[in-house]
Amino acid sequence: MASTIATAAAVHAVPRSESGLWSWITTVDHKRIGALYGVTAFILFLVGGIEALVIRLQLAQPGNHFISPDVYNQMFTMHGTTMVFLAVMPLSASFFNFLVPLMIGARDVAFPRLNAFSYWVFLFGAIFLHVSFLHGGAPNVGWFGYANLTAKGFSPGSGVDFWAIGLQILGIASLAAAFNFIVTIINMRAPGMGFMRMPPFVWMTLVTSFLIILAFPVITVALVFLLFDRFTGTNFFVPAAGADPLLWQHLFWLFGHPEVYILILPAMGIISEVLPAFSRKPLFGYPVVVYSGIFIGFMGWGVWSHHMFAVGLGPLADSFFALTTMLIAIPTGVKIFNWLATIWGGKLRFTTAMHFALGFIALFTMGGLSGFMHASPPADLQQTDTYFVVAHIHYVLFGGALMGIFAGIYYWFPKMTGRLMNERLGKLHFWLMVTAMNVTFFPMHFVGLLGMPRRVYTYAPHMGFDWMNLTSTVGAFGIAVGLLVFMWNWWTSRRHGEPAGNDPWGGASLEWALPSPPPPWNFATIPVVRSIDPLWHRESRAAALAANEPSGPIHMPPSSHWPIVSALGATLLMSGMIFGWAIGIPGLVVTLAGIYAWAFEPCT
Amino acid sequence: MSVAVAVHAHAPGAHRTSTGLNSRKMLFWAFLGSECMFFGSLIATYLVYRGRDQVGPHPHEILNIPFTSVSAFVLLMSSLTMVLALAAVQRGDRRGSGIWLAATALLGMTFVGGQFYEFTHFVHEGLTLQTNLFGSTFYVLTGFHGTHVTVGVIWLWSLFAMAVRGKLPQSRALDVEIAGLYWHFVDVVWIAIFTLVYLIQ
Amino acid sequence: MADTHAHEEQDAQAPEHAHPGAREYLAIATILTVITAVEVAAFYIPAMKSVLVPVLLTLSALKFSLVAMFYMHLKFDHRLFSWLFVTPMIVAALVIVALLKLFGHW
Amino acid sequence: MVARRPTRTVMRLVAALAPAALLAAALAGCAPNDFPQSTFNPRSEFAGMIQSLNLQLIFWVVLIFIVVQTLLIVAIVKFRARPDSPEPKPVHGNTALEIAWTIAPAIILAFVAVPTVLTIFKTQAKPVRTDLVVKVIGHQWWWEFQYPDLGVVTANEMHVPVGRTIVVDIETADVIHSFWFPAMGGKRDAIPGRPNRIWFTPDTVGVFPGQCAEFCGLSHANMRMKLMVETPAAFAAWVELQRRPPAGGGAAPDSTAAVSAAMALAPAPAPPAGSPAARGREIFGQSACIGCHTVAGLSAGVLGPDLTHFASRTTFAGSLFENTPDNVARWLTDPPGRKPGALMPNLGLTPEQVNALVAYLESLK
Repeated sequence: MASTIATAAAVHAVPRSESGLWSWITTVDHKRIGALYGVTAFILFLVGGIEALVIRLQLAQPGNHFISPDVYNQMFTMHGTTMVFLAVMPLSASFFNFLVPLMIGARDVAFPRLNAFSYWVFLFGAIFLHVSFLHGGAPNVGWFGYANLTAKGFSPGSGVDFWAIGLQILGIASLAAAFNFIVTIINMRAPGMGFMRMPPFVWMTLVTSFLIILAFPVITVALVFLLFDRFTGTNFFVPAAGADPLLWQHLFWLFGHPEVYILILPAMGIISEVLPAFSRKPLFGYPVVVYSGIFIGFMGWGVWSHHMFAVGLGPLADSFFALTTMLIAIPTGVKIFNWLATIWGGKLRFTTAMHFALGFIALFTMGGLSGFMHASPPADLQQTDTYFVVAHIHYVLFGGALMGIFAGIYYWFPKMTGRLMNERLGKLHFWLMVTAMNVTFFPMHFVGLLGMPRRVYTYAPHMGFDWMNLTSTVGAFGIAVGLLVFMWNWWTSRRHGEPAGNDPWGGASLEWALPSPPPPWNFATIPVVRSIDPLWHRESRAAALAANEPSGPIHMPPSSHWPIVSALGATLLMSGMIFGWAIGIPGLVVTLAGIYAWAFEPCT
Repeated sequence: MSVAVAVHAHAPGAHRTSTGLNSRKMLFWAFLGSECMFFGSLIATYLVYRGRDQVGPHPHEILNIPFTSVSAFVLLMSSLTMVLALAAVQRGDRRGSGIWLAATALLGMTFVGGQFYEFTHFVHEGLTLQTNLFGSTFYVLTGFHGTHVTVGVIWLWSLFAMAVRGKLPQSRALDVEIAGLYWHFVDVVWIAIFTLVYLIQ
Repeated sequence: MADTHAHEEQDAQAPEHAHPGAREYLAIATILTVITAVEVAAFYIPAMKSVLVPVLLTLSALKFSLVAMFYMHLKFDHRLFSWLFVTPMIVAALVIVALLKLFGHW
Repeated sequence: MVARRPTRTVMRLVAALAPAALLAAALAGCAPNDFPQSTFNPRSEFAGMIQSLNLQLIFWVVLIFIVVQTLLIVAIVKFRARPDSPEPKPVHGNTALEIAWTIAPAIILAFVAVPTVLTIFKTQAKPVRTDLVVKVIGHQWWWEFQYPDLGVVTANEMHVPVGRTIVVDIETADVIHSFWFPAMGGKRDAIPGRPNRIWFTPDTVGVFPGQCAEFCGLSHANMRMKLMVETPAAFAAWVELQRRPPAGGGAAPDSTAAVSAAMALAPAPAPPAGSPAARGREIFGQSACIGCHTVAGLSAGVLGPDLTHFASRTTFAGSLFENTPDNVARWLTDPPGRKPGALMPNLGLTPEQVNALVAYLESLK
């Protein structure tokens, strides 16, 4: 214990450059980058949430005139784009960053500067996308941007350009991060940590990263076609030239369906950590949970056309994609049963994190079941593009991904900050949010089945769904109240929360052996891992705790400002497509200078 | 009890790794996997749109097989010079490294020059990016490949500059190996394009 | 214990199995050239018309694998690298085939 | 204390489920008048097949839901930490159990997959017979209906005879739309360069609303339509009326001629000279109207809806407004103001011109 305190003292004794704005700009520390990702993504999550509130206000009653149809279309486009690319993905990335090196017993990720680069590109891409609001209007063609509505003739403004270029920029960030985590996980594990001793969250990070590096090139190509069509007048999606606008849909969903798993798998990984910790029982059927995750990731490549049953692919293709989609229900069901078996026979402690993890099971199951309903093409023909699907994705992404993320925040907040969050406020947050979430999204199932299409800025009265829409709107504000409680809790606990100590929950994985917050070098000595839950076994616990005893000099990568310079350059370069040479050429110069300096900068 | 934190500069990738494999090389292989999906999508688009043109010129009217066969051969040979360059660097043969790196870069430039000639010729024949689906898909697919070759040529010349200044010792052979992986990948992509676009019409 | 780890820094020399030398590289180059010549010849021989597509696909796959295995050292390197490269390639190939089928190309 | 809360969660879930089940039951059997666009109101055999499949799916989904949530609730209640509860056994897995819950979903899947595939092939088979072909063309943001075998063209309101098999050919004039009358069955997209087809046999006389289901731009929400399922006699009368020159008079064209444009109709007779309608016809003929709209015998525009029998429709502008003189007048004063993004510009008509045009349009029975 004495050594822990000494180490903590060393943290405070670090040189001046380790604090202040410049240290954050040049940081390559995965924990700080994780924090940057988390805070940025949460702010963008709030932006997306405000967009959702605007949408719900407009739909509160039929024939409403709260906002114009064009603003409405911008709102739902930006809400979808923001929540997928700027909120849930980077929130997951925040956990990848903070946790993966700690969980696998590494001092940092494999490529610390590339990691910083990912974050800065993400930040600049997000800013770029939002500049569109000031520059002739945000994108308004939906987050899926179906051709040929995106053609210059039907969408003459620059919103679609911002959308396409913004997604390209964000794609760079996601790809760079994914390469980094693949190598980190494969190559930076502590001695003894075989693949089947990796924490399930690390496994899900690995699967997610593979999905990213395989899925993003496809959307990159599709967006390249779109940009060529819009900027140079090519024919990729021009029906008059013989092109088929369905190609866009195929390429988009080839990316889009794996993307769904990119959003949900990290949350599945998080609750696979939280449930065992508060059940005092190891994860039931760990190998099966891992294999199911891999299988889901792989099968994600064979189901994309189930987003397109209404386009008329023919009975053979419909049957094929229906069967592959139903097949995915098996590993998903297996995971749910394994989680249930994990808590079964345990000694359950209902902390806030556990509340959210259990909430995940309850709500995600509902999302999975509605998904199962539209896996059947004939049924889907009545459900697709209605509010039923809106309900489905929100049970999966809100009830699944976000509940998992909140479970993770409450679970690892003490590790990140050294203080516990307030449990009373946490549970208030949980109950407010779960109740409001159901009030908001449950009626949408019925609104959809009663025939309300999605993406409509208004609807006729006397269709029978007025009061349900109003209910949803009320619920949305309930969610907002829940989030305010969370933010208050986060803000006050950060300063005044109870000190957490190394291991407030009795967790099983390596990060709980470290002080909270961990020192910049994480492990004074790289531990040897002897089991899948090292802190739960007497002899491997000793080995894990030995990580805090220094045993020699520690090499840490130096800070660098070249990642942010290169990221800025790349963003300016791509912005040049909209703002012209005056921005593009300096962007190119800065990019090249940044990469050159980066390549020849002495570092690790 | 004191924890010595050294900010240390040493050779990239020199860390011990759990697999014993070099991290940069692993990242690069993952990158090439990702590139497979990139070119796969481009090729899929070209093939899906084949034969749907409303107006000419059509592929069989314009593609010059003898000319492109020579280009393909040039690129294949550049793969040979690339492995020889790597072998030279690994031997510590400074002169050989320079020669073979330069040869590879020159062959690459020959290929890009050939592509430039081909494109200009096609434009004269009336095939532009905007003419028809063939024009759009052909130029974007082969253009992206050509861009990759160009990036490779720049990369090779940088390595060449390092080699002639004696800054490419055996210990940095990995730098050349990774450049080589990239170069060979660009070559195998052309093998696919040459067959699917030029020979199978 | 980092120092005592079995795997030493191995990026510099890559001393795994016997790497092929210049002779083998030349031999591969010759094979690649011959295959390319056969491909182009097949393109011009009218009698080959009916089997042209499968022949060309097989030959180019052969060329592809030769370059990947020998020039890119996949044959001699760690299996993991092959996995990292071949899995995406298979996915990409399946995607191409599926899209061609979905767009009614056969 | 803390441990009890999850119990309440469970109760809340159960409480939420009960009304949901009731609501579902109510919807399934429900009064279509309250929910005119409901998907639980099948009025064709196509919709009926989907309905029966959907009910099977709902059965399984509700069953699985109850099983999973019950297990969750029981675990939460039963295994909450008590001061005296023992340390749990570190169970790492159980192969038999895991195999069991891999196979169980697989079996349920088989129960669903078989009817799914059967229904796919049944609903997408060639129509058993073709009584009437309707060509639907989606426009930003209204629907055009052509009856190629009858020489009839109309907009936003589709008339079909009950008990007859209707084959619908779906096309688009601009971007992707989706044709959807929930009462008739599933939707089908209208995709440029890719004609689509569905068919259904309506079994009930009535008026059923539908609307575009694929996001198609600014006024996607305003792209509505109506399906008038009529007795064969009423349908024949409607066809007769549509084929006549508007407002009576003139001979019907040869009914065997397959014509797609209303230009084949006999020209509309002019209204009595000096009447407001005649003045309206004059304005119509001299203004930009003729550039986009067809009125048989007067103009041949194809960008906007065919107006030859405008007055015979109950609604207009993407089925957004009741066809009343007031509404038409308001529309003519400022179309984009009434329906965002409407391609019909504000022609800057004087109130006098508007009234004359309304009189003319309302005479086009």
